[in-house]
Amino acid sequence: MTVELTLLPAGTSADHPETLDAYQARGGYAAWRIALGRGDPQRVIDEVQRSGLRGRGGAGFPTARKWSFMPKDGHGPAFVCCNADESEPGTFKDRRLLEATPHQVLEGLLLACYAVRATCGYVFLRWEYPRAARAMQAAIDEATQIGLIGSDVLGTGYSVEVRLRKGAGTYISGEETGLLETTEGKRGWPRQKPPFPAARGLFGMPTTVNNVETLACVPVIVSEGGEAFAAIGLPGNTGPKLYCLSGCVRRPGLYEAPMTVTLRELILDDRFGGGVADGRPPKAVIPGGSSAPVLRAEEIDVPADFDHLQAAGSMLGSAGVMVLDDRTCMVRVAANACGFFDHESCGQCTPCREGVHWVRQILDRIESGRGRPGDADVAIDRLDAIAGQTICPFGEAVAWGVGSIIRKFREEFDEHIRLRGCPFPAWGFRSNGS
Amino acid sequence: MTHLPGPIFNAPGRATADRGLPTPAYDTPRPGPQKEKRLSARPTFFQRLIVPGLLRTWWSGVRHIWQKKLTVQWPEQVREVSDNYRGVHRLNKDDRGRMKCVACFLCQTACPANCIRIEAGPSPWPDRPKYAVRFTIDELRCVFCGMCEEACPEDAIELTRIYSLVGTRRDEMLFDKEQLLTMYDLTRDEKHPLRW
Amino acid sequence: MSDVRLTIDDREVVVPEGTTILEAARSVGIEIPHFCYHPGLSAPSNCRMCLVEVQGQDKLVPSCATAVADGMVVRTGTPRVHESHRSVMEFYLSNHPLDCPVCDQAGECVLQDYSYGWGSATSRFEETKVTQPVKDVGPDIVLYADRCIMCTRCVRFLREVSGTGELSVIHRGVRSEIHVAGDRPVTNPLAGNIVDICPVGALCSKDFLFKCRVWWLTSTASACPRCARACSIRVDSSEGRILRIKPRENAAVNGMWICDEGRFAFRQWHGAGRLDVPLVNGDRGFTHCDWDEAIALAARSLRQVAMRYGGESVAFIGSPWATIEENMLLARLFVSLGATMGSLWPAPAESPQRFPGFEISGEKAWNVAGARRTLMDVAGQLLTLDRLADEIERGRVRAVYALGGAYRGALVPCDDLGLELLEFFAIQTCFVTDKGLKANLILPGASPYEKVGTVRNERGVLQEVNAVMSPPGQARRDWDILMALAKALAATVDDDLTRAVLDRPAAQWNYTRSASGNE
Amino acid sequence: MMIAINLVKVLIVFAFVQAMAGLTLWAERRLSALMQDRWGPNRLGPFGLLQPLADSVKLLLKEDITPQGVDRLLYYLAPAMSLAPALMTVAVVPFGEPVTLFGQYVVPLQVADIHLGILFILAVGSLEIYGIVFGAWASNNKYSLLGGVRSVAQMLSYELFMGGSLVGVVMLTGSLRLNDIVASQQHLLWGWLPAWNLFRQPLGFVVFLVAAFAETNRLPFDLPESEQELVGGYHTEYSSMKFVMFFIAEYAAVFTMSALLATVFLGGYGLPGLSVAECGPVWWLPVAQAAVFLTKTLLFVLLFITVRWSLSRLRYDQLMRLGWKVMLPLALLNIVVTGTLMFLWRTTG
Repeated sequence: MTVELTLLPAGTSADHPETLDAYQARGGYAAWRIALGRGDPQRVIDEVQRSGLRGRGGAGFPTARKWSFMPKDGHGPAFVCCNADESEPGTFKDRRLLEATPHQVLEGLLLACYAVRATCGYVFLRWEYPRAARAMQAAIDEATQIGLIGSDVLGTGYSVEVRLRKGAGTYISGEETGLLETTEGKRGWPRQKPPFPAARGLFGMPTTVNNVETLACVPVIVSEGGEAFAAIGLPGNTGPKLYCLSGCVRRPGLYEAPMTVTLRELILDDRFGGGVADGRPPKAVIPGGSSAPVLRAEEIDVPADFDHLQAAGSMLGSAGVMVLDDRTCMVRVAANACGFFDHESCGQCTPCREGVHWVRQILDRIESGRGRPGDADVAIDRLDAIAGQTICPFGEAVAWGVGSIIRKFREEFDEHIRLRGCPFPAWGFRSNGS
Repeated sequence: MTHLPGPIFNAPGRATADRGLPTPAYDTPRPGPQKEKRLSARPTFFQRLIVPGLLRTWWSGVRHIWQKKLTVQWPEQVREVSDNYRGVHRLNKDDRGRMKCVACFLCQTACPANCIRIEAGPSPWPDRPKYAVRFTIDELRCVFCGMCEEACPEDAIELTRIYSLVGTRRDEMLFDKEQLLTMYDLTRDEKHPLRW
Repeated sequence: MSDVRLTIDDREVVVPEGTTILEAARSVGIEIPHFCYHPGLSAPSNCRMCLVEVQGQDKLVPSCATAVADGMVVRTGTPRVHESHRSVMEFYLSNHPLDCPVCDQAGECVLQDYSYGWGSATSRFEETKVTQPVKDVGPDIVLYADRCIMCTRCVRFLREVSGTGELSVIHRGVRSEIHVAGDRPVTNPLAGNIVDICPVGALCSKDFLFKCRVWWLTSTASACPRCARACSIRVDSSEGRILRIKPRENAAVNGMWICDEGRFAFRQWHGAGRLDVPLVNGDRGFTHCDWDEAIALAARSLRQVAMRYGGESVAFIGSPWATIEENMLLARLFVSLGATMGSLWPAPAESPQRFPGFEISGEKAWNVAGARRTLMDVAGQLLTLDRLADEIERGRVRAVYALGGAYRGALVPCDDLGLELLEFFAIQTCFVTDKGLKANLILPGASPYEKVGTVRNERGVLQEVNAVMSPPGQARRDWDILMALAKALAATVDDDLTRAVLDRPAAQWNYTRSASGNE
Repeated sequence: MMIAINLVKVLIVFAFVQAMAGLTLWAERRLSALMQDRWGPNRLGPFGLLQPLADSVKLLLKEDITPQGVDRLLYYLAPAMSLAPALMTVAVVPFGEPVTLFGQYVVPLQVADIHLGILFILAVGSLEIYGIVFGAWASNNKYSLLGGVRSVAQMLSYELFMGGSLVGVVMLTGSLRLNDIVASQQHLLWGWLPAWNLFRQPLGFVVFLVAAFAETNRLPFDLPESEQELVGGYHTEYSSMKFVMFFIAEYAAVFTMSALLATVFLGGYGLPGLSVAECGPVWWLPVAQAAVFLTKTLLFVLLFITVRWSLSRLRYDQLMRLGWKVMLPLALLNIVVTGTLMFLWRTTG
């Protein structure tokens, strides 16, 4: 019996975390046993290599390649971190995985640990996911109890332990190096790269950081074989993918689909979103969480995969697809997103710390009717000045996410400034108080 | 205007006129017929006599005895100074009556005569960290150049139009903070339209 | 470590492997602007000011955190780099209060300097500035959080050098703030250094606050007299008053830091209570006298004792607060009189304090090593004070002449010396207290900040010290007093010695047969 | 009684001359101011007349500084030696016809009626140079010394033709006595022109006037104290009372020289028709004559002052050239012409 090639197996739900028994009943930990049984970590990497699995956290970096960066002859400790700090607005796929199928994630983590010869796996969970934390902790405990985790696992001589860390609720802890800092117990401030985590990561040791969904895919790949995984979707964008559909859509929620699905299908198809709410026409779609550049309605006939979205000027990111209908004020959206980023900027690098706050104030001013001609240009200029200047990709996230809204819906910004208020009745017409 | 020949003689006001600047009042030629005068290198016989020349020179001085006098008979007559006259300093107050000065020492730094001396201290008001505990200007040393005014980032020091500055002892002319603030009260309504 | 060859701004640079681009550029005189980088601390590269262009990299790289690589081609002056500087400066200045007029850092402020280079005279920032409070972070340090640029040098210093970690960053983003827990103020003995390394006027010394604008300070290079480490310092004074002391970088002595004891050591000698007239002990107790009388009295008394009991009955005591030259002159002068017994006041001893990145010596005087070695070299032997006391008791020593110069509260320990048995005791010192001295003659000497000379620290490093000011009142430099005494005694003082002292720098002077620099 | 009357006369004349010196000083200050479009001292007393008094008080109260290294005797003597000749010269100047007091004493209105009056004036006037030279030498100051040296050279040069210019007058009068000289100018020429020497000796007048300016060290011949070059010339090192004496000496000299000019060239106290011979011994005559004398004198004082504030100083070489190459020949020419004319006059009747 094998695990189904899906991340949302039937019978699992977020309300009841899958128990060890239930997981094993549907073929859980088979992959773990297989991998250990083969006795060669490189074969895990090879299998993942064949599957074409790309990181689901946002960047879409090939997982096998990431693992191969880890030193093969490491003597000291090495770590794998499971990045469960799912903070991107519009994204909730990891939460479902952690809450419903914690063992699958855990098994993926164990396999990753084995593949990179890590001595310890860390699950870094955001503080806002208490249910997931409980489920994950229970899963770790159960697995430890039956000897799937611990020293000399299943008599293979491989020792591994898994620890759960809870963050304090910052967006930036979801960034690879910020996560490492937080896991170490420090302030969640990203580190300058290089050195990359594979060389010097957690506690200064070689470390690999993988997304929850990525890890959840690994057991399937190992047990079913990489080819089976690669058969789903197109080459380069293989495997099942979880899409978080939210916003002005009739049926928001988490949907699994191969990456051949287009954004329009995701929104309009009855299997997924079922159309824009209230039958309105869509105005814009943000395909990958608020840091992904926005797409106008006419640009959404594009497969929701890594490469096509990049070609369309956006990115898959965390696959948090947010749908905005024609009643939505894009200035408001930009101001809201920027407000989020301003709140979550860690404050370490100057451009991001000062710039995001600056742009946020400009956008708030425009939205509340106190905008001046030229404000949008200053905002774009400042956003461009942030991109590429910061330690972590947060700067780019702001610049791309917010910047694309201003660029693509510039006429709305100019309209706000001209009218000295917001013309969208949904938000009420607010003038500058005169 | 008649241009006098020769390289030595330059018609008054010519340089400025050539540059297109307005001719200063004192250079304005007297009304009346302008006779072209020639000065040859060799003096004429008449000039060689000297005595008539001497008499003319003497007369040119004597003539002034009954001409209009320029002296202003202070204090009976008070001279009207221009709006941007630079006289005694004042330390400005803000609208709450507090000294504007934040003791940045820029006036002291800018002062070419070294006549300003400030001692700074923590301010008693919450809106600024620092203020001048002592502020002394040696009006005797001051050259009234106005650099302090230029340097001040707070518009806290200004030169008033008061020019009758007298005292009988040197230490009277060391104006302290209170005196300088009093100068502000005395000249509160004055405007300096030309300086800002 | 092997050397790496790279090109910075078309200049070939060879530096050891592991050097950062910023340091490599610095080694050839190319200054890359930076805020958060400090040579004594780790480099988080968070200020983003030091970004430079490296050929083959599409993003600008932080030069403070990027190690050089062979064949690397770095450009620090391209339009793109300048644009980056300009952009970062605009970000910095957007929320900065721009209160340079009232900021103590103005004039030595890095932010100010860089805004001349890359700042703009006008601002596009029309929003509300984030305002932050003024915080009392320690007994001598105040934080103007508004001016902070979040370079975190202070935080890193307290974690990496003093190891105390009192400061940390709280809040996020633009509201980030350097913070100190109320019950754990910055009190560690190295705290003052965070004021020095703060590139802007955020951390200010309360002692120096509002005292003087920095452009009126005169800086004098000297050494710290407070302990035997004799840290290299820069004494900033104005109108003859010491206003602050800052460390000078000297890898052989103190690295980049000094301790707060040394930073405020000038208070120990400054102010009221300094002895500023010669005092002679007569029938009516101590009375003022003028210098000619004082020197004549000393010369007469010393000659009398030497004639009556022989030159060896005159002893001298050197001082660890005096310079090498002064101790040497003392010893030579008395050896030439026939003296054979010399001693050295001990420096007050405390236990040394060790920190992860610094160490404070327990011997509380700067020239202990130098004085001891000099006196030994000249006199051949050096008695302990106890031995000297024995000799006095046995009547073999009848007159003692001593250098002093100790700071307030560390008077020379002459209580057990049996001074009442002596026929003549004179001392050059800075302070007299009632407990004080049973001396016949007390001559007002100079504090360490008023001297010129050389000191040798506990590690054997010779350092030149320079006078910041003149001694108060009639007090004189100890060297001058000894020279006057030598003249009155008609003693010949070695020409080499005087010349050596007069010819600066003394640190290069091979002053004894065994001087060998670092031991 | 005669002695008493003479003593009173001496006192009155000397006091008057000194008062006039003060007045001259005031006039100089006012006139100079007016010529420069200023008002001058006008605060103290009517028209600021008390200003010289206040100045004297101020100067008297000032510290009397004696610089180091001065030749004390000469240093102290010099101001007095400068003032005395100026006062002495005026002794021979008559300011009216003799009056008869108390019916018995015939009193000449003149301190001393010397037969060689002109010679006396020239001789005593020359003594003034000693005050200047002594002061200059004694001051131990190079500027002072330079001033002194210039002064000597200037005096030597100008004394010569000053005397020469008066020879014509003496030839006409046939006497060196000033009373005679005045008396000889009391008639009218051709019935309408006063027979003043100004008209009879125009060349002599001009030459004497020039010499007079030089003798009093006034502009345009004030080389001895030319401020721009020599600080203050011979009196650079003098202060307080001693400076006052130099100061008074200068103005006394101006007044005296004016009196002399008035006497010798402007008919002195006389006006045509204003004499005992024509009016009889009326009481107001001496007063009127004194007033006439004073008026003429003051005219010259005004000339001295206005010249100072309108003409510029000669260069030293120009001064010398003027003295030796212009004025001296002119003076000699004057003698020759006068002599020739007199000879022709006599012979032709």
